[in-house]
Amino acid sequence: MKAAVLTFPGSNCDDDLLWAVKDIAGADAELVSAKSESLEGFDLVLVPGGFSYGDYLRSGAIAKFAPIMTALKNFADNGGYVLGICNGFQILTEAGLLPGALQWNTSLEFICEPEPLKVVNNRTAFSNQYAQNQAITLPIAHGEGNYYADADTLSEIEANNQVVFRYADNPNGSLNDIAGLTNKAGNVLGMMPHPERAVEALLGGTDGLGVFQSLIAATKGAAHAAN
Amino acid sequence: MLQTELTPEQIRDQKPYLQLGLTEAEYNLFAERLGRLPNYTEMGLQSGMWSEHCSYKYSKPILKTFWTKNDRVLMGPGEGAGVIRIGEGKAVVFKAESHNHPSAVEPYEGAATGIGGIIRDIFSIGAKPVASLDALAFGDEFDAHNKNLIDQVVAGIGGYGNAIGIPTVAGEVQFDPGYQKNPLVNAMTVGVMDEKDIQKGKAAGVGNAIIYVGAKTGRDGINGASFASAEFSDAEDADRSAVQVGDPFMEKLLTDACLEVTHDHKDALVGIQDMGAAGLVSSSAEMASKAGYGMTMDLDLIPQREPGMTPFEIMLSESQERMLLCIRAGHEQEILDLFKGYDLDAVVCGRVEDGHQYRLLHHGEVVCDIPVSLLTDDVPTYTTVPEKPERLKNPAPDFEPVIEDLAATYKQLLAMPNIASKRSLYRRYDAQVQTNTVIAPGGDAGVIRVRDTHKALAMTADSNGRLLALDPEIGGAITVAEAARNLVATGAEPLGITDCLNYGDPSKPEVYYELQQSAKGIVAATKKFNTPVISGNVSLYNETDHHGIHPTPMIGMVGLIEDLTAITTVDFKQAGDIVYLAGNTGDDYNGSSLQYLQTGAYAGRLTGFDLEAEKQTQDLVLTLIREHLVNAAHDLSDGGLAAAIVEMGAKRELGLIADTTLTTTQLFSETQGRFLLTVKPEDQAAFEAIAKDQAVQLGVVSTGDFDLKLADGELNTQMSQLTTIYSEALACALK
Amino acid sequence: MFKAKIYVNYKPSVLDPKAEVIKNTLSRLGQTNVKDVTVGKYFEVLLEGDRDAVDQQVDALCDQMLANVNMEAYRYSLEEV
Amino acid sequence: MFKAKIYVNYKPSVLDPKAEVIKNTLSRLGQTNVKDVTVGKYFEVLLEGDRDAVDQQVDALCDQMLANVNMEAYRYSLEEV
Ligand SMILES: Nc1ncnc2c1ncn2[C@@H]1O[C@H](COP(=O)(O)OP(=O)(O)O)[C@@H](O)[C@H]1O
Ligand SMILES: [Mg+2]
Repeated sequence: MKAAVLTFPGSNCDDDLLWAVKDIAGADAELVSAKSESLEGFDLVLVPGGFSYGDYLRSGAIAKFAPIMTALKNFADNGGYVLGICNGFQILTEAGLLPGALQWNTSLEFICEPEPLKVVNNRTAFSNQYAQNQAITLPIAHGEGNYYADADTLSEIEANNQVVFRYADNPNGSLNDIAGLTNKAGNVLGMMPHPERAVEALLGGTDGLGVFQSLIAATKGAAHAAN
Repeated sequence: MLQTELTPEQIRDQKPYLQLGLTEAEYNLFAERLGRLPNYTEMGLQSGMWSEHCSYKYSKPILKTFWTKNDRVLMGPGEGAGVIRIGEGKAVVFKAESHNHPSAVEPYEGAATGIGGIIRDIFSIGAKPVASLDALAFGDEFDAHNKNLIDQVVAGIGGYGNAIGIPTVAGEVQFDPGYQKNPLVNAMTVGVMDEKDIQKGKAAGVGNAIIYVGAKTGRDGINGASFASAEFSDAEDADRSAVQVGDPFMEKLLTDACLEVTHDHKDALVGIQDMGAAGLVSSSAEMASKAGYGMTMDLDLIPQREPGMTPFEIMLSESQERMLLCIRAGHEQEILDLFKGYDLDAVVCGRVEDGHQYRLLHHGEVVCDIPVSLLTDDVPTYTTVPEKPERLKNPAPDFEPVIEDLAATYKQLLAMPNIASKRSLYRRYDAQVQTNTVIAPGGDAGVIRVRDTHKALAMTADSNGRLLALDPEIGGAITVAEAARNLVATGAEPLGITDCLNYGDPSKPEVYYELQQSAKGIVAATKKFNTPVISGNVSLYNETDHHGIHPTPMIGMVGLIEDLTAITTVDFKQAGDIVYLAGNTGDDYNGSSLQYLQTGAYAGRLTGFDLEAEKQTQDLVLTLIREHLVNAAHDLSDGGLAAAIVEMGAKRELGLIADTTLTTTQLFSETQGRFLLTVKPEDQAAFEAIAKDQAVQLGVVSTGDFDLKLADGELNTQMSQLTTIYSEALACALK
Repeated sequence: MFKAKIYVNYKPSVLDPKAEVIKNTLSRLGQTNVKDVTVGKYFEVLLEGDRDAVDQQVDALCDQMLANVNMEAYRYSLEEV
Repeated sequence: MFKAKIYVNYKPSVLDPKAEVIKNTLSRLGQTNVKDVTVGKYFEVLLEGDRDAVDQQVDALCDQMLANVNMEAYRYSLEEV
């Protein structure tokens, strides 16, 4: 299994994500520039958090025009696993790979805190190493993490069991306490909390490791399925 | 800005330089050394370079007294930032910078560009910035203006730091009437690098290229350096054009690109420097002067955001996110291509020349032709005859507090803005990006693991203006001691310091006295703790309508942790752990939070500080932590023992059962040099064998009860009752 | 040359935190005659080309970049300059 | 009742990183006929009262809350509704 970690101009959690998936979780992974046009040879694409192009207009609004995005869409359409974290989540919604949008936190403040979450669906490629309804704590660090979708979209999301992580103590105003959700097909997940910041006990916890281990388990069976 | 430029003769007669902060004597001296009357551009360059901000004309004699070298220091003051060896071929780089005036005028952008500026100082040395700190001081009257100021300063620091991806891991926020009109916004950045990659800001070698890279030059912030060196007047609005907008996206690209140049293009790189105060002129003139060369630049080649900029404007603009490089002739294209790969504007704008003339061309004309040293070295320095301020000649009598209702006093203390948790503010900073943060804000110091080593760095920023107001010398020493105490509490050995000297108008004898005396205290303490000053910054003229701030040296200190398994945090870990108090407690209430609570002022002489005893206690605590005998440690500062206990209990809402010979008022005494430590029961014997009588047992951590038996009273409550006040008071006050 | 004046607003079904803060502040300041506040973005874009082509281009620009149509609506006008 | 339409823009000498990023992206996408982009804020405020009072109130609102006059300029129009 080989993972691509995308890096956009101005990205700043790309190295953190690479470290988590490669050095800690032990997967084969490398950085792929958003200026590249191919995802050939990868079984998993990770879209990092942080900021892209400064995010001055709206988070993720400019990143969706990066050259790599066409390849990313094809990759996802062919069933490849895609994980977007924080800004990565925002980019995936902007690009239409996930439903809804991320709006300013209701407090209008950036919030950096460890946040208690519940794993409400452990039957996905991103969460199979957690117990159903397991309580975990992952750090959040965002200003625009307030999940919004219109009423119809929201009920469809719920009916399809697309929500994977919910906040125990909603910090940002997200509808239905949504912290992370998949697309309908279940191969693309976006989440605001940062699992890559919770993979080492020295740095305060390992609750995020399960996300990477789940993906490693899921892609083992389906090696190179998405090429 | 003047539309048509004055002739040299008109400048002499009309004296426009007075508005730019130069005195008539300075202008005359410049003209005399030049051997002719300076033209308008030259006079402008002089005003920028001879400002206090660039030339340190008042502070140089003070700075000279600082202790700046020991065997670990690789580079001391004088460059963009200082460098200290940390072993395994690595070095730590750090510096602090003040952005007080810009933040007072435009809080969001002022604070944001303060962070941006200090980051450039760090990567210009070749170091990857790994953490930032912010030291803030505001007035304590929470009117609408002040609330907005606080909100916007915090938003600006986060807005820049979060976007560029450097964690903010520690800092401080103080509230005091002395800062109501002159808030302090000091920022510090820490970088890590390989020793062998250290870069300097120099432009050497005839024919080598001067390359400009980064944002285009605009009319924003023109002459900010002389602006920072002038006093505020409430009536004046004209300063407002000095606002610059930060672009952290651009800076992220610049950081990555410049680090690639310093690491992978050593053959090409001669020197690199950021454009800070007095923009292009200070960076280029300093680079030439340090290397002993001359330089010619063609201003038509400088990327400009607006048409029709004059040489004066181009040279003195303080547009952000710009760097200047000196590149060996023949390597220009390689470097231009590298920047292009990052979508950055880079141009060759000049050449290094023999001799020592600093020449600027504009539209084919020579608009400046002067010796470099006239800008950088020939600046006169000033000393004022110091005079002890009246208030220090006759200090108020020692404060003798009386506490009638301990529980009520305790709660009031915890709700004081200076004591209450600052979490609602620092939670707006990304503290974890780069995934190295071992201790985020909320501990005694921020701690960052150093990748590829077994080490970590601890860092803190402290200031104590209210104590310096009572005694600048002792207060200065205390500030250094407190910073060291904060590092030691995490298990770090202090390495060195950076500082921001925030003071009033140095031409006033009383202010100069404060500067001089506090430097004396700082020097004594830095020698005691083996922490040389490796970089710093001076911010004078923090006055509004002739009323100055407290003398406020901000001390940023960095320490080294050799063993990642011996890092200690402040929070109580488990009921049953034994709590010790290290260091003696006296009756020291002058300048204390209790005094302010009960009288509304800080007054009296400073007591309760003993540099030697402090050092001994710190050494003991460090030894105990390194022996793995301590599982929580916290230094005592504002609010004394009372505040420290609640700070330790807050995270897990664990309480304390204690029986002590201390008195009720001593619970609030602010004797320096003390720590609270917790020890697992199984480690008690080993702990006591080392600590002997230097630490006394205070009590035992409990599941939630807080029962305190004192010599003359007692307190029985739940820890949660107190931690709720501690956690929520400031957020409520600022709503 | 055309100047496009572009307005982007939250859709009415979306609660806008920025507008809420302004409304709350005004009501705290006692300005109870303020009945509603909406906050949006306003862009001006200068483009060369003929009207039809420019019109299409601006529409696509709004739809794909300047607005997030999941939560925002846009409108614009073109003016020859 | 009046509707105030309020426009807030950066002053010309101030760098606008938002507009820069949009311009650069469009040029990267080959839309070279786009000559300039400016980004501002647009507010609509509904207020009760007579025209003069409302006009004063809106001006103060802009000056003190909606615009940062250190670096932004504002303009508005009032429309009876
Ligand atoms: N502006 C700030 N930015 C980041 N952290 C802060 C800030 N202000 C306070 N903190 C954090 O809050 C905690 C308490 O601060 P302070 O009371 O100044 O500590 P101390 O008295 O030990 O120096 C520390 O962890 C400090 O780093
Ligand atoms: Mg402390």
